[in-house]
Amino acid sequence: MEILIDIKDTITVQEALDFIQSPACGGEVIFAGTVRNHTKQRPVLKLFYECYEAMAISEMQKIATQVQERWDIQKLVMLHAVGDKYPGDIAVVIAVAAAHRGIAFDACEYIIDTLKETVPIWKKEFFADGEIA
Amino acid sequence: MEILIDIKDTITVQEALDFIQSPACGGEVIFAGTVRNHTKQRPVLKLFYECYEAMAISEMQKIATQVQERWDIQKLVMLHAVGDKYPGDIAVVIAVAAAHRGIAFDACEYIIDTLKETVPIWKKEFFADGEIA
Amino acid sequence: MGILLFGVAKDIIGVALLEKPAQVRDVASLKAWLYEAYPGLRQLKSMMIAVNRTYAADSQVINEQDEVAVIPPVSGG
Amino acid sequence: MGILLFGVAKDIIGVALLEKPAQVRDVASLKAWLYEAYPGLRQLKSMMIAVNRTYAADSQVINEQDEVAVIPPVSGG
Repeated sequence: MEILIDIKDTITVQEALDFIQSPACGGEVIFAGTVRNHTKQRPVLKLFYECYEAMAISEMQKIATQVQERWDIQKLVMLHAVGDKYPGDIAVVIAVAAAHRGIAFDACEYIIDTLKETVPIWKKEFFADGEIA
Repeated sequence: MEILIDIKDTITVQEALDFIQSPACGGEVIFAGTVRNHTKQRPVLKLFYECYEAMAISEMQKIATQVQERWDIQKLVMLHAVGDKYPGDIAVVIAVAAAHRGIAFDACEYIIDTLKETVPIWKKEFFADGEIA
Repeated sequence: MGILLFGVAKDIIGVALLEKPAQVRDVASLKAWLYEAYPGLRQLKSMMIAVNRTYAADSQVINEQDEVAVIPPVSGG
Repeated sequence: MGILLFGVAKDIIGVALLEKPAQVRDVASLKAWLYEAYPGLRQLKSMMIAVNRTYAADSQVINEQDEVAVIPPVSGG
């Protein structure tokens, strides 16, 4: 399995696609998490993502290892953005390529669910009403 | 729900992304089906996709209606390529945007599974050994 | 009225459009006639008939102005 | 040795790096000392400790050269 893991200011779906597309794989599943302009109906101005980078990379590698043990996946991408992010910006991209689409869906959903539980990244929400949470 | 359905010679993931990305949605799930360079270990030279276009568009619209009745999806894209397609080329793209990622995964997988069962599109495989199936 | 043929059904019959015999009045009699006239169709895993771009049950009546198509197993995606 | 602070834990304590008291020898005693010294941390839904970039159990010993971090509930993605 080929793996691309990165944490940086700006991430794109295209770089994930470029990494996973291969004539050997039939099914590619991509998840893109975008900054929403509201949280529970409250308008959001921006998010700020902070990261314990060395540990975050290590936890992302652990997820990749779990995926490799569990599913027959050929390529896997995990990208996370940090810093100020505005509505419409991409915060996270997960991409998986496999010969069969069912496992690509399962693996992609497992990765984003697990990343949100274990990877030490924190977001702060800046609301339009001035509150920060 | 905004819907983009198209059948044409060449499709890209980018046009699907351009359609679904919106600051109102937090989760986007994309499936891309690519032509593989082998089928059950036999090398494949190319595929040829044929389509009963008027009925295919109608069946794709039926799938969109089912999705709309079942899940709270904001945007939905179904693209299918026709004609000669070579290994690595994209044959199908499904993209879904929703406020919550779980339903985006469920809807995207439902759409590609159903498309493969009901939409009148046929592929012919041209193998490296000269056989056509 | 013509009957549209696609995919492997077109390959088996050798043409993309067939004339519908006058005695064929519904989907069941169309299928029976097709299997009789083109025995190669019996090797298909399934053969659906679409009437006016919709999958049709065996009981569905076929009128002269209907758009009728033979749908072998689909394989898109 | 310093203790790294992140997210809301950093906001509550007001600094990004804390000195570890000499009497703190394992994860359990680190947590007890943090809750005592910074009662605001008790409002966190969870507070994990990472030792050398790995989530650590309460029983884990902390050595002087270890990299130790306070991990409030994560919220990436």
